Amino acid sequence: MLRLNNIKTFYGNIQALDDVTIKISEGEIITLIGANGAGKTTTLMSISGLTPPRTGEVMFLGEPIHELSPNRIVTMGISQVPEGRRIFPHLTVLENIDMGAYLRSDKEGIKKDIEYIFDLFPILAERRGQAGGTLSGGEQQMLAISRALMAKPRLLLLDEPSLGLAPKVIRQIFDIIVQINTEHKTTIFLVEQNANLALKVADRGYVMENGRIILSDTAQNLLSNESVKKAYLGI
Amino acid sequence: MEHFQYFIELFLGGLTRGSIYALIALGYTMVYGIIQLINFAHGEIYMIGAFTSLIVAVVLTSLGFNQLSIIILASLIAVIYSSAYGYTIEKIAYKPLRNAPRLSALISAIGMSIFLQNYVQLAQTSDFVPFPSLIPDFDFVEPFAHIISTQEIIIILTTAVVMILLTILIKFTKIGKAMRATAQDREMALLTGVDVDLVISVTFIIGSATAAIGGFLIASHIGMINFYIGFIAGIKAFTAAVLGGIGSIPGAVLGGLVLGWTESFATGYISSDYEDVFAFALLVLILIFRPAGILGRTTAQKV
Amino acid sequence: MFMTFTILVIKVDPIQRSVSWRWENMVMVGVGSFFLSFLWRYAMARKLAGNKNMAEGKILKTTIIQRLMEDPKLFRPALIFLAVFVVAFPFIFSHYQINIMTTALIYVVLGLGLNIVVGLAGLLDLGYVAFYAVGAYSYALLNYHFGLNFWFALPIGAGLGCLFGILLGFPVLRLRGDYLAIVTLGFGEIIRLVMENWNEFSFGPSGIANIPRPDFFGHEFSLQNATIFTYFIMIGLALLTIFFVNRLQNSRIGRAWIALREDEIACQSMGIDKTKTKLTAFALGATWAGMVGVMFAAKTTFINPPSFTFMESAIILSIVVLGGAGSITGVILGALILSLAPEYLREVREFRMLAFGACMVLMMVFRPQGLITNVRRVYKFEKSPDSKKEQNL
Amino acid sequence: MKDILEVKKLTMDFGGLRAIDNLDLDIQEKEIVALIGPNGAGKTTFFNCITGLYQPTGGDIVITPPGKPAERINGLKPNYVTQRGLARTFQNIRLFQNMTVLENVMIGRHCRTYAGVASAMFKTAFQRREENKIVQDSYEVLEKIGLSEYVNELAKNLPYGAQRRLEIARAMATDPFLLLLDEPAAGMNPQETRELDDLIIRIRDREGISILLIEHDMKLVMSLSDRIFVVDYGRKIAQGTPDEIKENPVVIKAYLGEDLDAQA
Repeated sequence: MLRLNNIKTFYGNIQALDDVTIKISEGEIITLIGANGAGKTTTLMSISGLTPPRTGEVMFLGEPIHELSPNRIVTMGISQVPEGRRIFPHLTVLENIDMGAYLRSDKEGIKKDIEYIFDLFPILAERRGQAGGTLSGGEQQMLAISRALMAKPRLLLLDEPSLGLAPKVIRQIFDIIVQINTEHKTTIFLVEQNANLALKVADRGYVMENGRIILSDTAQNLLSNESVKKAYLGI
Repeated sequence: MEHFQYFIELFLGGLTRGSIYALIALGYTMVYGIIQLINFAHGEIYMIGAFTSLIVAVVLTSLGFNQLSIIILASLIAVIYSSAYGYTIEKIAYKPLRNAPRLSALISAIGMSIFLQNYVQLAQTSDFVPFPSLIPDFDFVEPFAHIISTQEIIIILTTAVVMILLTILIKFTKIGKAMRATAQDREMALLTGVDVDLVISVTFIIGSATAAIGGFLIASHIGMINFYIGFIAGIKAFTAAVLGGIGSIPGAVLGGLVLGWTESFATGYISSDYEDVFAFALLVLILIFRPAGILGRTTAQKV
Repeated sequence: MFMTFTILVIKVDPIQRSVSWRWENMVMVGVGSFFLSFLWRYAMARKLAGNKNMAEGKILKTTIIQRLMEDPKLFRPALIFLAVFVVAFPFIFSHYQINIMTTALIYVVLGLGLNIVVGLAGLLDLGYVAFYAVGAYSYALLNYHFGLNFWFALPIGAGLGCLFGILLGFPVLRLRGDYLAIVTLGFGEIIRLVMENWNEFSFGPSGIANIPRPDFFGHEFSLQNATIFTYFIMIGLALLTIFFVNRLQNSRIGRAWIALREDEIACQSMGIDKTKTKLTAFALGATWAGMVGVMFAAKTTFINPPSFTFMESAIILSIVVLGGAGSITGVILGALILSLAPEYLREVREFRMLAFGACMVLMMVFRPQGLITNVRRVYKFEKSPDSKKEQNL
Repeated sequence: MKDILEVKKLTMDFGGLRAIDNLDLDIQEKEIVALIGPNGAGKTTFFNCITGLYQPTGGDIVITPPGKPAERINGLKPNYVTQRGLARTFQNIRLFQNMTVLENVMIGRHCRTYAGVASAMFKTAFQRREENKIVQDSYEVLEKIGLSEYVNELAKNLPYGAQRRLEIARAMATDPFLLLLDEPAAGMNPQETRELDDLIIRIRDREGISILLIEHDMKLVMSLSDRIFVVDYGRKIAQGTPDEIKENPVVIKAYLGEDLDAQA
């Protein structure tokens, strides 16, 4: 469904990604783990077009998308929940959710999906009139996921959804992620620092270090891999 | 009683003047809100609006059109032209600098402003040009004519209408929501599928259109225009925008009115020589003591 | 781009006047914009390509001037030639030419002064001309009321400029970026408007005439010689400025300015007093403006408020920007180009300001770092290898 | 051992939001102390309060530099705090990008030197001596931190790990008695992190500088620190030695969480 073929991405002069190749099939949950600054977020940005790769190609459903603008890529069916949530702080919760459906024009469908979101996260229904910036970290994360879901994506990119959240909330978020995957067959590409957690929900995983993919295997195998254990799972 | 009437005159004068500032300030505020750039060339857009409406009006008069159609056509064409200019300016001078330091964009804006001033000066004239008085006096205003003229009423009403329309646009329409989202987080807006370039262009177009309306109204009110009117008006409108809290639509209107009254009362009661000094002094004081403006919100500095 | 193209053509309309229809302008603009849009696209493409090259580590070609500066073999003779030229200039060229050159030198000093504030400390000052006006008016008024001569007025003008710099500096310390720019602009306009309206003090719009030229220990020159003398004083002032600014830039204070420009928060956290550093930048910049202001009054013998409009500030700013903010050579070059070019290209003089504005935009879009890039600031720190040796021993 | 930094009941409000809530913390001479907690727990805000970038709403910050009397430094401007001997680095690197490596460190010397405008313009003997000394001192700092190979490079052209170390070098140049490091290992690879570990220990042992660091890399924190403070929602939830913290159920629940569960 999505293929990154040997992409190299730069920030100005600094090379952030080197020869990254990743394959994602329909319906999978794939995770990308690695240390802070390894290039995980850059990988997502290369897919969503915010920092397009300088060389290599990104293929989505058989079409190259690495030269499209970010908003076109959203049209193709890729939504992102960025690192740090990036809620529009002065829009209300409902408006934030609405923004997710920016590209859709089926009023009925949107209405139904909002209902669905409010079922999924009842707390958001309670706070629909509140400004997004006043929510707690966990609520913001739920809102960010809802916003991305409103676009009816075929591929959902999640960047560090557990970042800075209480363990209890993290578990809740991860349950929802799995639920989204099973209920809607939405493919999920999950970037996480919390490798343990990510590998438990994922089908397959990639390990990144210094802008390169150093390992890729099924989540099960990665969990029991000695070097992964040492570098990313232990204290 | 005489005192009171003088006060009322100054009050209404300030209201009219403030409405004009508000109209121009709206454009400033919208552009600043969305790309955090002081669009120095905005005053020039207003000046071009005034000139375009003058040219159209004169041409149409010589062709023998009636007054109403002249007013409509002149303002309409002024709006279209100014919008086109606003759009082009953004594409040439600001878009390539979107990721550059803000200083670069500001200097580019000043350059654009200088360019447009001299462009009009060369293409037209550096002298003041008389502007035909287009707006007729309504009969029902007659009893109050010594306090307020028809033109003034129209100016005030237009500002109110424009403000309400803009508020509706921004609060309730899809493009309005996209504008607010872009202003708050441009990258995230892109990631929700907003065509940010388009939204910014639309903002410039709307801002320029309001400036053109302002240009048309003030030109017919004062009756004289030249290539330099944009600069002073631009600075004052910017003052108004900052005064009300830059980025806020009602703030721009409020700021415009406050500035208008300040000038009106200060020149009326203190001295008419220092009209512009009052405006600048107010600007300096506001920026130093309350940079977020009257309706603005203070944001904590991130470290 | 095609959208722009159509609009550029439609743009022509405001050119028509009701009485005279000037279709020929429309045709010219149409043709011109057609070619310009191609040029624009080409330049944009080149810019993008350039970015890519830089990123891939290709070294940019150094400009001729940079090579000249770096190679002492070329640099020394060039300097000697320049010195001879400068000294001989007034004896070769006409009265008129000397005046132009003096004006150009005034802009050199103004540019260098503003460079301290904008280029080094990174504080965008759009009201710089106010200090220039302060200097000019202080000489004119002191002379009018007390008959003070040029040589006494020079330091007083500089001092008053400095004082105003501090006066402006204090309230605006908290402001940054574009707000600072607007406040300084407002300040500059206030000074001019006060000069224009306060008739009892500054003689209003009519200005002050008959300001004496500089004398030489009481000896007054004929008009011809006075011009030459003024020219040499200005050369002296310019050299003095270059000398001092160069030293300041490479000093502890200069580094603090640059650090302030680079990152205000980190700068404070490294123990630099933000208030003091900003104030010194403002005060020093203003000092030079005040001094040259005196010079300006003495040279033209007549001053009035329209000499000190915002446009003047914008020109000085574009000198700094065009030359390459922070680079002394760049600023000198920028000043010479911007003040001399319009004088020598008389035919296109009416387009001068038009070209000015366009240049500012184009510079920002295509070469924001200015004519002379100030990349390598390795200056005298080559000492370090010695200390390394000592360490290792 | 005596406290060189003592923070009592520190509170910081932003609008209605309480970012730091009655936080107590103390550091003793030659101690390495870590401050850990989830993102958004208020760790960086705490740094900003101590170093004068923020004005705390309440509480006391008292420093006792070696050989000097105790002093309350609440609300002092950042430059004065640095002058008193507290130096810091930043979470998102804040180097002077367009200055050379050496110049960056020279800026650090600023608050320990004196030459003013006049002496710079006239290049007095004093000024020249001082300039030489600044260059010399700065170079020495670079050698200690292991950055001497980059002396004349522009800061922005340095590799990521070297930029982080340059921030430390710059802070060291201010002659601090307490160094505050905000996520010094963020973005470093395992090799660089190990080198950082050594470097921090060396700074403590050889220079006698105490260190307070915020860090997410638990391996680094556990191996380096003498004591650890854990904060969550602006409140201190635990303090103790690394071993105590590892076992502390409150910390496991709020911060370390599932990682440890899974391991066990």
